[in-house]
Amino acid sequence: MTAYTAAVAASPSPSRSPAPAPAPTPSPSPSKFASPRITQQFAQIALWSATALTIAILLFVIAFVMRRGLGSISWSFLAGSPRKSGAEGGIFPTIVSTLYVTIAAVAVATPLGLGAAIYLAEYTSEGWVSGIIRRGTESLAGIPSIIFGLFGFAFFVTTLGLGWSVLSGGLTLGAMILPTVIRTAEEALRAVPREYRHVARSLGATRWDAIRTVVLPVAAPGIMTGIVLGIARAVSETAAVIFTAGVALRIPTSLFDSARTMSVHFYTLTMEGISDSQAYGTAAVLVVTILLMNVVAYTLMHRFTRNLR
Amino acid sequence: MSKRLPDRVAARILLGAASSAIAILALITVFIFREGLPVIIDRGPLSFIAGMRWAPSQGEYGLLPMIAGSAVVTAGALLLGLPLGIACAITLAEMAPPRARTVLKPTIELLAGIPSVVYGFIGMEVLVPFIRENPAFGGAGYSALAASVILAVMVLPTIVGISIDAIEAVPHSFREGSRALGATQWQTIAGVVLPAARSGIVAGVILGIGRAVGETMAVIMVAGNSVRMPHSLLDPVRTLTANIALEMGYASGAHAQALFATGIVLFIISLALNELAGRARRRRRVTQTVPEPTLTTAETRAELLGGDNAPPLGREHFA
Amino acid sequence: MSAPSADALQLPAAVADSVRATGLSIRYGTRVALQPTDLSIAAGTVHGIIGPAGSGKTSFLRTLNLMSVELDGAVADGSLLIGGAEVLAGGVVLRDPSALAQLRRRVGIVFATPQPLPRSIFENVAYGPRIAGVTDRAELDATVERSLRAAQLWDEVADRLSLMATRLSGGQQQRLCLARTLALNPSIVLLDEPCSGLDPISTARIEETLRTLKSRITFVLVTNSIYQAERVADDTSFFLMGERIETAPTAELFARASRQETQDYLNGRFG
Amino acid sequence: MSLTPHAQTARWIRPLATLLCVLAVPCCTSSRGKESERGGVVLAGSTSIQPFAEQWAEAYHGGRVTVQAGGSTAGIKAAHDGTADFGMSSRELHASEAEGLVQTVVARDGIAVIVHASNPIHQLSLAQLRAIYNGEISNWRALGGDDAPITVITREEGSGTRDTFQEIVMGARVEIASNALVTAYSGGLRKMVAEDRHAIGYVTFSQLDNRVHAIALDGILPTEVTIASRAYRLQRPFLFLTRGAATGSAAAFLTFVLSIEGQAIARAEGLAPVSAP
Repeated sequence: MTAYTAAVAASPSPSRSPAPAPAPTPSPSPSKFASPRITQQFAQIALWSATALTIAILLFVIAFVMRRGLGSISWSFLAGSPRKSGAEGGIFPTIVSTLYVTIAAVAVATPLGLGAAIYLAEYTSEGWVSGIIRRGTESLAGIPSIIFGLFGFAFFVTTLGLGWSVLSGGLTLGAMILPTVIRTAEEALRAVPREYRHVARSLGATRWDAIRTVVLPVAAPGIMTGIVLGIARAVSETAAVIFTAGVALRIPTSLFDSARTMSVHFYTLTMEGISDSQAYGTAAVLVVTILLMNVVAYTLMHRFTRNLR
Repeated sequence: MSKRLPDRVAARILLGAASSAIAILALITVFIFREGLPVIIDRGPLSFIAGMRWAPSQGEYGLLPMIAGSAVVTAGALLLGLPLGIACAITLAEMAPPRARTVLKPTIELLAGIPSVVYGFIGMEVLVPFIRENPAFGGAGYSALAASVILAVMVLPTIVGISIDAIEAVPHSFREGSRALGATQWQTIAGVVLPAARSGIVAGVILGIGRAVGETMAVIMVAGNSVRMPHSLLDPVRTLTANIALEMGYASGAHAQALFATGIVLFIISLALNELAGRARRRRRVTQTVPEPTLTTAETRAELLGGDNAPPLGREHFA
Repeated sequence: MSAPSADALQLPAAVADSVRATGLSIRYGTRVALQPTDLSIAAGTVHGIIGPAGSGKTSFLRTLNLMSVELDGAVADGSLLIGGAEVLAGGVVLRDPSALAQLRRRVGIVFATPQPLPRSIFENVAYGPRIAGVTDRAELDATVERSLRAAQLWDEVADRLSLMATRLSGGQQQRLCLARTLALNPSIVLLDEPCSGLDPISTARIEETLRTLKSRITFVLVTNSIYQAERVADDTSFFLMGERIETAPTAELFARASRQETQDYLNGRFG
Repeated sequence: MSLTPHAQTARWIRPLATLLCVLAVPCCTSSRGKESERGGVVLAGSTSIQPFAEQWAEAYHGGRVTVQAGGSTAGIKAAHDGTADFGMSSRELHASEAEGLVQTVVARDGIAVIVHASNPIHQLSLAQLRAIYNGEISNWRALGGDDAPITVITREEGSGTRDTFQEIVMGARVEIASNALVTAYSGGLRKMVAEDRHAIGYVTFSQLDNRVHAIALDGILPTEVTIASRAYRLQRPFLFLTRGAATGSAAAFLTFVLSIEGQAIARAEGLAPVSAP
């Protein structure tokens, strides 16, 4: 150990220290037991292995689901109706349900979130109003989804009497993804150079004209990123939907119909031990959907930053 | 002209939209408290929060085992996830070549997008049997340990993402200064970069805690859900979130109220964690942009960002 | 005193307008950018403003179309008449959004660095007219061509009007910005060090435009280059530390400035 | 064993649901009104019975039958105030609840105590079972099995299956040990037992399959016969409740349910039939 330490410490140092006198550099090193070079190498190895482990976990999660799930996926699985509580047949109704609930959520969260972001980024200076709004948005972002589920159940399902429905689920998820949309959209708007606004205003545009014609078009990909991330969150959510959209395993025909999303279906298949192969298949569809969403979001973000040069 | 919204009307509408988050927060508060507060008042807050027994059929609602459960599981998740997450953040922000970073960072963020039920499922299929069959662990497999491991994986992206941002926000001159004094890369990271990024990393960790405390489905699937104070990591535990989701199905009357009351406790914990994270983040903003005072009013902002391309500096400019 | 009305600004903008500032002061928060200043700029002239950084010249310029007040958070006091219409009267400033939009169409501005909008050349020039409500394609075409010709850019871009404006060279971009302003048929154009980073040819073209158009448009030119002021300005003002030191016909100012500070500046002692 | 899709999960529906549907969702209200006018039959209550009720409703050709869930308590209430033709309860009624109601047992649901397929233990006394669930017996060796700790699995508070188990096995005073694993799903519980060689749990009889085996309680295995004869004690009745005797279309539906055809449906779904009156 000591020999190795000495060898490693000694060999590269002559080439690296052209200083004429071996002036003892006051070392900011936190380590007192090993030479800085050893610590450096040790740290490097440790850090890289930790990173490798993290990546490995991710790959394992995806590979595990894919290897067992992709085999179950077929046209009849995607487009077919479930039989025997989902033990056989397809998952088409849950795909449609997911789509409906997500559309409802986005329809709620986009105008509100975009409006809020425009207000925060364009219409108000940092004062107490924006402070409160920003604090509220941050707080909302930190609330566990199960609380949204409880709230959605007490408010939309019970008090407003919407029942377990696409609408209740969509409104609840809309509230849940609102902070994501606000934050991403505000960041996108703030990233648009101030000069663009000034140019527009100097050419006779009102504040709203400038936002509509210059700021929003430039920020659009960034805003879309937020919406896509919101969609991804809505698709993968279980706790908030199960109490609000319900679990009916059929294609909803109206906003007031109960609906079972893919995530809830997957949860039910798993927890009721109905069918492992069906569960893996559903999980694979879910994970592929989320992967695609992330790729889309990333591509949009990339385009946005390129737009801004 | 008709399609153009008058500026002031636009401002009103936008303020309305901006208030929506506050309105939702208020609605959540009102409805959770309206449903849950009666049972807390009825049993007394202390016996509700510090009570050891949860037996709804006998009208006993003590939340302490669940609070302990949430705490143990979260602590376990941090113990496993924190070193991994921060190491990963340091590597990606400081050591990895830019090409690798542009690939790896979104890849890790992707982990956050995978549905929690999928994590729970993998926990049930892989982790629980592993713990049960492994002589080193034993027990039923459904345990605080299983939940901690799953949660550690789930909070990784939060910790990594925010820590990377915090580390990248440390001014480059800090590193150059340290390296110029002869420090190695690791000495620079440990002695200069990490301390400077500390509050940002702390914010990431707190948000990670928030995610762990709030996670429901993955935990319910692997934690075993026994209502008992955990004595070891191999004991089954029930978290606050699991308590709600598990019993919502059939609960009625006081039982349902007690579940909403569980929600109140969870809600308050989440808000508190969020507030802490917010403070840490704000502190970072102040410390890392030292030269600029915080931008609070329109005037000071204008003064700094100014109309003049070369901001008027006053007399000292001529001195 | 009542706020200036929108109606007062509804004049046809076919002829150059004068500028008349009386006791005009500008501050940002507690910091004073411009001491109370009187300055009249005659219609149909090029008025140069010179002075070192921090002299208040840009603040003054951006106040002429009230951008400093509306966008930079400046507070202005005194009065300001644009072509005889009050936009600032006894500290009461025009606030009505549509009146401000009208003002900006009458008083255009070109910024120090070229700021093309991220769209095509054509759309950059057509932006102002479109916002003003022009939808007729033929009219837009004519306006764009006329403006680009006036800014001496037409020959270089006529065959690629759909090119992204950001792909043009810096000098071309700045001329595009000038054309964009001209498309609104302004009576006054403010230029904030428009040639600071430009090549000599583009600078010459812009100066040429100023000379050609000054019969119809009043130009207020803030410049760091005393030579540019000497070349194109009819009258020149010297600003220093938030004060207007003196104003005189350009030739006279350069030949025999009445104030010591002006002489020092022109002789390159500071700034 | 196949429950209808709705059934597996409709347990989220809480007692409020019936009221909600009636009061809040306009279409619900109107359709319900029409049902009654047209002579349709409305059932409301226990989520445990709901899937079977839906099977009966599907097979019945004598008119439209609407099934709403909401829990046994809601079912009893619905029978009392007449919002439904039949209230459905999967538990015995308390004396105060029973007043003025005619109770008809339409089927019996056995609750099977299950262990891993390889577990050598095949029978237990009720007292032993109670001791296991109470935590007094915590190792299979005490029962003549492997030397391994018992993994006790139970359903969540509020579950009707748990209520029945508590009432019949544990009694009023003995509690289920707090270290028992808890799940909210009977299918999931069966899966947990199927995967853990040392686990014990209980599920509704219809959930039995060959990955686990049922324990004979006091020497009696749960079978259709022993449940129907009530020899197997761990069971619960599925009750249809009416205010007074059922009349008209409701009586016709009840007759169908109790008929050989109706009871055959119950048997096919894993319930024990009752003999026709």
